[in-house]
Amino acid sequence: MTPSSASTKAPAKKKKAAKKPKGPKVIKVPEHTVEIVSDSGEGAQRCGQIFGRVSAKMGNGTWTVEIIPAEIQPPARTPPSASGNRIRIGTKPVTNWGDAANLVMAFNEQVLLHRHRLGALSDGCIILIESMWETHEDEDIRKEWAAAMEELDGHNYKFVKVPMEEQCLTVVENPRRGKNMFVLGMLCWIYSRDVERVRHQIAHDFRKKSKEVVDANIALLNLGYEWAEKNLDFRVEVPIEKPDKPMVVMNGNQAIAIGAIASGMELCAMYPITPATSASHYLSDIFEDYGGIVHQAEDEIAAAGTAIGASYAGKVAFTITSGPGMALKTEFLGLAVMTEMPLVVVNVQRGGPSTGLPTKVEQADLLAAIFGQPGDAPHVVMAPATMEECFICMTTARRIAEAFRTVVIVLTDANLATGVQPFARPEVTAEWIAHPLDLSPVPEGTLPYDWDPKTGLSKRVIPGQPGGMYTLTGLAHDENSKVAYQPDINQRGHEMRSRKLAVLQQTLQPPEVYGPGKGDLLVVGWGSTQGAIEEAVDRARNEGLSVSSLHLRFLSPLEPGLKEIFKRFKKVLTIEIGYSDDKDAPFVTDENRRRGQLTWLLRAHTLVDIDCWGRVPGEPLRPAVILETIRGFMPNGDK
Amino acid sequence: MTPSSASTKAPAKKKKAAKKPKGPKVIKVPEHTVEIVSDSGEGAQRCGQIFGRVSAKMGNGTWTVEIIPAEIQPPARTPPSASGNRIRIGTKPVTNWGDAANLVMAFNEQVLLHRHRLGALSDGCIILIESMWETHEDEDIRKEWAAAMEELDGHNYKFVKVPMEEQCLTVVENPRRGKNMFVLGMLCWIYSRDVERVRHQIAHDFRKKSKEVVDANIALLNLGYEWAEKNLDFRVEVPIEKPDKPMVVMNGNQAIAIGAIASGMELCAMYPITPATSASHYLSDIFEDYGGIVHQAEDEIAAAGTAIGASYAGKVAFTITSGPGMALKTEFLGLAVMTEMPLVVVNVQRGGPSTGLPTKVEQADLLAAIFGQPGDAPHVVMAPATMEECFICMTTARRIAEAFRTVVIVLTDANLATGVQPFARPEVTAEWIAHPLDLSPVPEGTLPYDWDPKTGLSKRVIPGQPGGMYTLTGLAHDENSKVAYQPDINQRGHEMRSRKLAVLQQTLQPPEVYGPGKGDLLVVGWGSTQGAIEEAVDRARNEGLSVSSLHLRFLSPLEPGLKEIFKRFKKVLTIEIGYSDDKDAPFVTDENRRRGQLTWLLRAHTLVDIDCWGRVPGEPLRPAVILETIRGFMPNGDK
Amino acid sequence: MIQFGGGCSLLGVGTDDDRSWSMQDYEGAIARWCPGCGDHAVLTAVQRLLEDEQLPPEETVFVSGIGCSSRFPHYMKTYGFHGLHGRALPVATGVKLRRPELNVFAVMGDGDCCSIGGGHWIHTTRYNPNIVAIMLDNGVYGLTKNQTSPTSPQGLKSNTAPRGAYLAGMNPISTTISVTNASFVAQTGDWLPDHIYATLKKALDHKGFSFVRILQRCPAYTDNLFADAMRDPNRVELLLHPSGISVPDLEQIYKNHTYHDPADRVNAHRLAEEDGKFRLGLFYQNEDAPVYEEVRSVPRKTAEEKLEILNRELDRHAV
Amino acid sequence: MIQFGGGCSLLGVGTDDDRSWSMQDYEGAIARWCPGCGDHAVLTAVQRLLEDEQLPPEETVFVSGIGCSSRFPHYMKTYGFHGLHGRALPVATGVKLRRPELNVFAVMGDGDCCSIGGGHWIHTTRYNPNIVAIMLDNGVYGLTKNQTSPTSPQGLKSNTAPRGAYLAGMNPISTTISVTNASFVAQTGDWLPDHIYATLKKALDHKGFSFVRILQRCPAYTDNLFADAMRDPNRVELLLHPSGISVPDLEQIYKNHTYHDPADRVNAHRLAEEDGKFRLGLFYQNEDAPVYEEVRSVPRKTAEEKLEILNRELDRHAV
Ligand SMILES: Cc1ncc(C[n+]2csc(CCOP(=O)(O)OP(=O)(O)O)c2C)c(N)n1
Ligand SMILES: Cc1ncc(C[n+]2csc(CCOP(=O)(O)OP(=O)(O)O)c2C)c(N)n1
Ligand code: SF4
Ligand code: SF4
Ligand SMILES: [Mg+2]
Ligand SMILES: [Mg+2]
Repeated sequence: MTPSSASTKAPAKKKKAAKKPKGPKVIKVPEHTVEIVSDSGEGAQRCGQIFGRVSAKMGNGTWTVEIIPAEIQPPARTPPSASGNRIRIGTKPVTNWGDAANLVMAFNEQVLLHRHRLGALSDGCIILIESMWETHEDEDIRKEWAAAMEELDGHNYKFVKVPMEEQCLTVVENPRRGKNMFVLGMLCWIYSRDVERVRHQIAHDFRKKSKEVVDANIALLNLGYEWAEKNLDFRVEVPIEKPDKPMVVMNGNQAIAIGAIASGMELCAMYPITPATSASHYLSDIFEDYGGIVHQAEDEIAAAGTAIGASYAGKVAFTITSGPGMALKTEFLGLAVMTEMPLVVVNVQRGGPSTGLPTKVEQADLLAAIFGQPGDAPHVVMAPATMEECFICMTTARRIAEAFRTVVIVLTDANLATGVQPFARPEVTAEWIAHPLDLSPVPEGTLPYDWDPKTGLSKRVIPGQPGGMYTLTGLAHDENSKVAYQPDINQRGHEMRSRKLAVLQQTLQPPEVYGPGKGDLLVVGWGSTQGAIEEAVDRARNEGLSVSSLHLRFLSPLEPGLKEIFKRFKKVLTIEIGYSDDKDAPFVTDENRRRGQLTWLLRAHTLVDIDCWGRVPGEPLRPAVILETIRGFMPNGDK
Repeated sequence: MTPSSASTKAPAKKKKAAKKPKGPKVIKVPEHTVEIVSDSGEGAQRCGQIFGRVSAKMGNGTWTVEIIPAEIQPPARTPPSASGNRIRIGTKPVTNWGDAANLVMAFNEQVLLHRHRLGALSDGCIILIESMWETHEDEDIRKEWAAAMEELDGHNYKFVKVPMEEQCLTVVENPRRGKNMFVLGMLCWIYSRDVERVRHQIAHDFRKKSKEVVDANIALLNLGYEWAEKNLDFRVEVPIEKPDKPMVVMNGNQAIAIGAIASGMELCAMYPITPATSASHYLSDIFEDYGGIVHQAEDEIAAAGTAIGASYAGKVAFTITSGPGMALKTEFLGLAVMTEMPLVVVNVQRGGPSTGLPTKVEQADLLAAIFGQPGDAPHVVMAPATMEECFICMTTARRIAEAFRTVVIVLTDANLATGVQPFARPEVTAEWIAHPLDLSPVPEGTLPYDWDPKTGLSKRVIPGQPGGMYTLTGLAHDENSKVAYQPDINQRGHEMRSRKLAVLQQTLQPPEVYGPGKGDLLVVGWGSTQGAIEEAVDRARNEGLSVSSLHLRFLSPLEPGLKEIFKRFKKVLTIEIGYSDDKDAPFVTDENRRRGQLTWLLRAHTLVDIDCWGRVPGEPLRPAVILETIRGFMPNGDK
Repeated sequence: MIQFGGGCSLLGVGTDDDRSWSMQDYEGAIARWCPGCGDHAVLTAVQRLLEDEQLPPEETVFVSGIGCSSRFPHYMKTYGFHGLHGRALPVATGVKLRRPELNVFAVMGDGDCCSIGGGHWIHTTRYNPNIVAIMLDNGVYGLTKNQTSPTSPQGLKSNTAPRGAYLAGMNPISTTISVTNASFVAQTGDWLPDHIYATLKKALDHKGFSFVRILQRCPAYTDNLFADAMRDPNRVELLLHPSGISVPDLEQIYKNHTYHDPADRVNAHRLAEEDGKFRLGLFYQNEDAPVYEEVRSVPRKTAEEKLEILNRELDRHAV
Repeated sequence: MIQFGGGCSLLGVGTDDDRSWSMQDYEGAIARWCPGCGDHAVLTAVQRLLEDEQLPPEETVFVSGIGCSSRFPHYMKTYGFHGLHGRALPVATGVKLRRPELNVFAVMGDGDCCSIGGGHWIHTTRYNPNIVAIMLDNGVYGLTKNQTSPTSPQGLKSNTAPRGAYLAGMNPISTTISVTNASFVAQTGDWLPDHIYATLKKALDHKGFSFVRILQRCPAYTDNLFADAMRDPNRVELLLHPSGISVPDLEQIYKNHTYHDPADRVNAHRLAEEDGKFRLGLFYQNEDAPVYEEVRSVPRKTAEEKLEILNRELDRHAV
C-alpha cells in the first residue's frame, strides 16, 4: 500500500486490507532515523533495542535512545503513555540521536501525537500505524483517531495503516504481548535486516523464558516480515560499510560494567537507583563467575562505606549511583579524600534537582561532584563522552585512584547509560586484572602517609602487611596517621592532598579542538553531548559559519591549555544539558545571572568571558537545536 | 613580688613566698590580651569565660577565643594538654583575638610552653605561673621545669611565680578543682574587675551545683584577690568608656539561639555536633518555656527531614549542624529547594575535610554550601561576621526563607560560635514572633506554586487550609505540583526557582569598602575574619600602604557592584581560613593552582584576576599575620 | 544587613464544621499503579476509612517516600508530601510535632521503610508520634524495576540477585515490636479488603505510632509471593482477641485462629518469628506508651508573653 | 584519554609463622580516655584476648566510628580504621567481604551504633559477617560533651535534655535479637574484667556477627548509670548455660542466676525486655545462621581465566 498524506477524511475512506504492490521502490539514504512508539507495556522498547543492536552488529552506524513515560503505568492510548525507542542508523558512524524521525512505527495515534507534539517527527515522515483504532467499535476511540489525524495533518506525513492486531491474532491470542515482534519483522523487511541475527537476539533476550514464548515471538517476527513483503511498496536502504576492525555493541552502562571488570576492580557496592542500576544488573549477572561481588547495601551511605572498606583492605573498589545517591555519599567521599583512599565513584546523572526526572538525561551534577564535600577535598572528576569512553575510563579511573591514592568520580548520564552504539572492540590485558595484593612485610615504622614532599604521592600499606600496622583516621593527621591539631601539620596534610591534582594535571594533554584552531565561535561541552555538538558544528561550518568545538574529559583537574585555546576565538560558548539563566530573562542581569555549571568553572579557571546556553528538556540535545543556538550566539549574531 | 626575667638558674634561686610590695605600679594601656592556660580539666576555660563576660559587661571592648586540646583527656603537664582561653580587652570595641598575649596565667610550665611554641606570647609578656613545679619532689618534674625555662629564656618574659596550689589548699582539699577561681581572683585585682559582678556570674554558672560548691568557689576567688593584692606590685588599667547605648554580651552560638527565637522560628531539629551543639544546648534550656521545641533527631538526615516537615506544616523551622552533618543533609536540601520549602540551615563551620578539626575554626564549606546539591538547586547562602550579626541574620534568614520560599544557609564558624563579644542590645519586635498560621480557606484550585512569571515568587498553602489540598513532590512538577516530565514544564520550574535569586539580588545593597574606595590592594573576606582583616588593613595604612578591604555577607546571591569596586584597585586579594595552593609551590602553575573558595566564586563572577591567600591553622587569623601577607601581596611587593 | 518586611498578612480563620465528605472527595489523581497491583486495594480501603471517619481532607496529610507505594499521596485528595526515598517518617514526625491536630499518615514501601529508612523506622517507633504508618510490602523494589528488598524471601530471583536472594527476608513485625515504646504492630494482606479496612481503622483509633505491614502483591515482579496464602486458607492464621482486629466473615474462610492478647509482647515475638503461616491481625498494642507530640507539647504563648521572655533572656546578657 | 601504567610491583609474600606476641605487642598509643572511663577496662580485656589467641597484629583490624569509644583503634597496635560517626559496620563489612582471612572487630558507641548508625546495625546483623561488634554503651554522647543518647534512661539530664531525657532508653539487645539472621547477642559490664574477657572470647569464637553490648561507665557524664549494679550484686542477674558464658568466681558474688538456653530466641526476648535487673551473659546464639562472606564467596580465578571470561563477554557484544 502506498504511503498517503493524512487528512481528516481521507483515512476514513481507506480500506483496511492491502493489495500486493508491484516491486517495492527502494529509498537509498546515507542515514535514517526510526522511532517505535507504543503504550508502555506493549514492548516497543524491546523491539527497538533488538533492531538497534542488530543494525549495529550488521555494521551500520547506530545510536539508540529510549523513550520512557513518567508514570509507572500511564493510561493506555494517551500521549503520556508513549514508550519506545529511537534508532538512528547510518552508513558512517552515528554519534547522537539526531533531530527527527524519518520513519515511525506507532501502535496507536495517541502515542504518535505525543512524539509529534515534541517535534520528534520530520516533515514528510513515514508513519506505519496500527489501523484498528480508526474503525474501532468504541465511538470515542474513533473520534480520538479523527481528532488526532486532524492535528497531524499538514506535515506531509506519509501514513501506512497496518492491521497489526488483526494479523497478530492469527498467531497469538494476546496481541498486546506480540505486536512488538510483528513490528520488528516489518522493520526487518523494510531495512533488509539479517533476520537470522534477529532470531538469535530474540533467543538471547528471552533465554530466561520458555521455548513456547521464544517460538511465538519468532513466529510473529516472520509474520511481520511476510506482511511487509506482501503489502509495502517501499524499502529503505542504508548502505553498510563493513568496519575494518572488530567492533562491539553495547550501551553505556554495560560498557561501565565490563570496563570495571577490565580495570581489575572486584567489588561493586551499590544501592539501586535509576538510571545507574542497569549497570549493576549486568554486573550481578556476570561478575560472580569472574570472581567479583556486587553488594547491594541497605542504602547509598553503606554502599560507599563498604566500597571504602574493601578498598582499604585490598583492591580498589567502586560504587555506582545517581544524583540523590551521590548526595548521600557526600560525607564518605570526604573521608576517602582525607584518608587518601583509592575509590572509584560512578554517577550516572539524571534530571535534578532532588528526585527530579529519574529516567531522563541531565548534566547538572558537575559542581556538586567537584565541590560538594565540606572542607577542602581535592579529588578527580572525569566524564566519558561516548559508550567506548565509558569502557576505557573505568580503567583510567582505577589507575588514577591507585597511583594518586584518591577518589575518582566518573560522570556519565542517562543518555550514555541506555543508548547503544558500536565501537572498536577494546584490547583487554592481564596486567591490571592480575594485580595480586601486596602483603609483603614493610619495615617497622613505615609511614602510612609517606608523602613525597614535592608530589604528595605515597604508597599505601594494606592490612595483612607485617610491620605496617597503623590506624587510619578522618581527623587531621600527620604522615604517621596520628591525630594532630598543630597548625603546620594540618596545613601540610592539605598541601599534600591538593598537590596530587597539580601533578596529575601536568600529565594531561591539552584537548583537541574539533575544527579550525581559531575562529569566531568556540562551543565547549562535556559528556554525552559531544556527538550532537560536533554534528551541529559541522552543519554550521557548511553554512559558512566560523565555528569549532572543544570537548572536555577531565573536569578536575581541568586539562591544560584551555585559556590559550579560548583566546584564539572571538567568543566562547558552553552548551550543557543543564539549567542556566537566559541573559534576557526578567530581573536577570549580567551580574546576577546564574550561568551553566561548566561555564562557571571555566570562567573562574580562565577569566575568559564565556557565555552559556543550557536547557533541561529531559532528553538529549538535537543537532538542529544546537545549530540554531550557534547561529544565535555568533559574535555577529543577534544574541 | 617583681616580675623577673626567666633564666635556667635564676628561678631555682627565687624564694617561693613573696614579700609585700610598696604600692603597685599601674600599667595603663588602651588594650591588653590575657591568656589563661591549664591542663584540660583544671578549669582555665571557665575562668577565662567569666573574666571575659565580666570585662565586657563592665564596658571594655572584649573578644574571647577558647583554647581546646585535641584529645579527650590529654596527659597532664604536657603541651598538648593546654586548655584555656584568650581574652582581649580594650577601651574601644575589640573585633578579634589579636596577635599575642600580654599577660598569661599558666597552671604549669608545659602548657605555657605550648602557647609559646605557637607564638601566642608577646615579647615581654608577663607570666604568672604556678610555682610548685619548680620545687616539686619528683625530680623529673623539676627537670622538665628547668628545661622549659631554658626554652622560654630570651623573650623578655616577665615571670611571677605564684604558689597557687599551696594557697588553694588553705580553702579546699582538691585544688585541681579550685585553682581556676583563685586565678580569677588574681585577675580581678590586676585588672580591677567588679568583684560583685564576678560573684554573680559564678553563682549563675554554678546554679545547677550545690551551695557548698558556689561558696567554695567564691572563697577561692577572694583568696586569689587578696593574695594578688598582698603580693603583686603592678596592676593593669584598660580604661573603660561606658557605651552610650544598652549592650549585651554573648557568644555567637548564643546569639544564633536567641536570634532564632527573635525571628519567630519555633522548631529546631538537630543532631549533636561540635561546634554547633552549644547553640542547641542553650536553646534546649530556654526554648520550651517560650513555646519552642528542640528535637534531637537520630541523625542529621532525620533532623533535616523533621525541620522540613515542620516548615511544610507551618512556621519556618531550622536545623543547625557542622561540616559532616551538612554533608548528610545534602539530599534533603535538594528536596527543600525543589519544593520551595522555607528552611533555615545553620552551619557552624569547623576544620575539614571529613572529621578534620572538630573544635577548630575554618571557612571551607562555602562552595559545598552553594553548589553541594546535585542538579541545579538555587538557594541563599549568607555569613555573619560578628556575634551581633549572628543574632540579626537569623531574622533575616527566616524572612528571606519565607518571602522567597527557599532554603537559606547561614555559615558561621567555631570562632564566632565560642567567642564572646559585647554588642548593642538588639530591638526585638512582636511582628514576626506573633505571626500566627494562616489557615484560612483558599479557593478550590488554588495553585500550590502560583508562580509570578516574572519573579518566580508564590504564596504557599499550608495543611489545614480548606481548598488548598495538594501533594508536594521532589519530582519535576508543574505549578499544580503535578508530576510532569515535559521539557517545557521542567524548564519552567528551573527558571522560576532560579529567578528568585535574581530578584533577591536586586534588593541587596553593594557592600561598603573599608577604607578608601580605590587604591593598590583590596583585601576581600567573609565571615569571622572581618575584625582581624580590618585591624591589619588599618595598620597597613598606618605604614603608608594603599590598602582597603571588603567584607561579604551574601555569598549566594552575591551582593551587587563587586566588579566595579574591584576595578578601582590595582590588585584584589582574598583572605580566608581555608586551604589554597601557594603560587610558588612545586608543580603548581597559574593554570592548575587550586585557589581559595571565595576566590573561585569571585573570579567566575567578576572575571577579575583575583589572587588569594589561605591557611588552615585551626585558629583565627592574627592581624599581624594578615599584615605580613598584605605587605607581601602589595602590587609592588615581591609576591 | 537587609531587613525583610511583609510576608503574607495572616489571620487564623477556622473552618465551618457542617460539612461532610463522600469517598470521591478523597480521590485525587487516577491511580497509575499496574493493573492488579495490591496498592489499589489499599488506596480504596483508606478512602473508605476516611469517609467513614469523616476526616476533613484539609486536616489530613499523607507523607511518603519514593517508590511505587509512595505515589500514594498523589491519589488522595488530602494534603500530601511525596518526599525522599526512605525519609517519610522524619518528615511525618515534623508535621505531627508542630501540628498535632492534623491526621498524619505515612505510606512506605519495604525498601523505603526497612532498607534505606531503617534507622528512621526504629527511631520513629520509639518516638511514638500519633501517626498511622503503612508499609506496603511487596518484597521487592518495584519502581526501580525488580531488585531484591530486605523482605524478599531467600532465593527470590531479581535483577540484583539473578541467582536468587542471598539472605532470608527480614522480619519487620518482630523488629518493630522489639523497639522501646512500640505501641501498635499489625499485619494484613492486600487481597482482604475488609481486613485491611479493619486493621487501618484500629490503627487510626490507636493513639501512637501504628505500624501496619500490608502484604502486597506486585504482579509485575512478585506476583506469586502470597499465592499460597491466597490459594490455601490453611496457610493463613488469624490473630484474634477481644481487643484485637476482627472481621467475622473472614473467620469463616480462614479456620486457623490463634487467640493472642496484643498486650503480650513476648508471645507477639513468638508469633512474629515462628515460620510456616501468614499471620494476620494485631500482634502488639500498648496504649500506655507515651506519645511524642504530647511528651514534647509546649505552652502556646502570646506574642507579648514571648517578647517578655525574649527580653528577660537578653537582660541576662545585658551589660 | 590518558592511560596510566605502573602502580607498585606486587608479589604476594607470606609471613613467617613462628612468631608470638605479648600483650605489649598489641598496645598502640597511650589511651586518652578520662581516668575511670570504662573504655580502659575493655581495651585491656581485648589486648589480653588477642594475646591469648595470638592473633597476628597485621591480620587484625579494628574499625570504629566517631566518639570516645571510637578512639579505640588508636590504642591498639593492629590495623585500624577510625572512620565516620555511625558508619563503622559498613566499612567493617567491606573489609571482611574482600579479606575474610582478617580478624575484624568493630567498636562503636551507643549513639554511634544505635542512633545515627541504626540502619547499618540492623542490616549488618542480618548480613551476619564474621565480625566482633563491641558497643560501648555509656548511655550518653561522651565526646560531644553530654547529650542524650538513645540508651539514656528516661529522666537522665543532659545538655540537650536539661529537664531529663524525654523517652525511655531503647533496648539494643532485644532489637538485635529480633533481626533475621541475628546469631550472637551478649551483654557485659565494664566493671567485670573477667566477664568482659569471657564474653569477648565467646564472641570471637562465634562464627558470625557477634554483637556485644558493654555497659560502660562515663565518670564525666553518667558516673552513676550502673552504680546500683556495682553496689548491689542483687541488681545483677547472670545468664548461665553450658553453652553460655561462664565466669565461676563471679557466680559466687552474683547470686541471681538464670538458666537460659541461648538457642531459645523467645525467652531471650523476654529476658531482654523484662525490667528490674542488669542481665549479663549470652542472650542469644545461632551457629547455623549463614555467614555473609561465605554466602558471597566467589572463585578466585587466575588472570588468564579472567581474561577468557572477559573476552567471552566481549564476544557476546561483538559485531
Ligand atoms: C536516595 C535514593 N536512592 C535510591 C533511589 C531509587 N529508588 C526509588 S524507589 C526505590 C525502591 C522502591 O522499592 P520499595 O521501597 O519497596 O517501594 P515499591 O516500589 O516496591 O513500592 C529506589 C531504590 C532514590 N529515589 N533515592
Ligand atoms: C555525621 C556526624 N554527626 C555528628 C558528629 C558529632 N559526634 C561525634 S561523636 C558523637 C556521639 C558520641 O556518642 P557515642 O556514639 O555514644 O560515643 P561515646 O563518645 O559516648 O563513646 C557525635 C554526635 C560527627 N562527628 N559526625
Ligand atoms: S511495579 Fe509492582 S508495585 Fe509497582 S505498581 Fe506495578 S505492580 Fe504495583
Ligand atoms: S567522656 Fe566519658 S566516655 Fe568519654 S572518655 Fe571521658 S569518661 Fe570515657
Ligand atoms: Mg517494595
Ligand atoms: Mg556513648
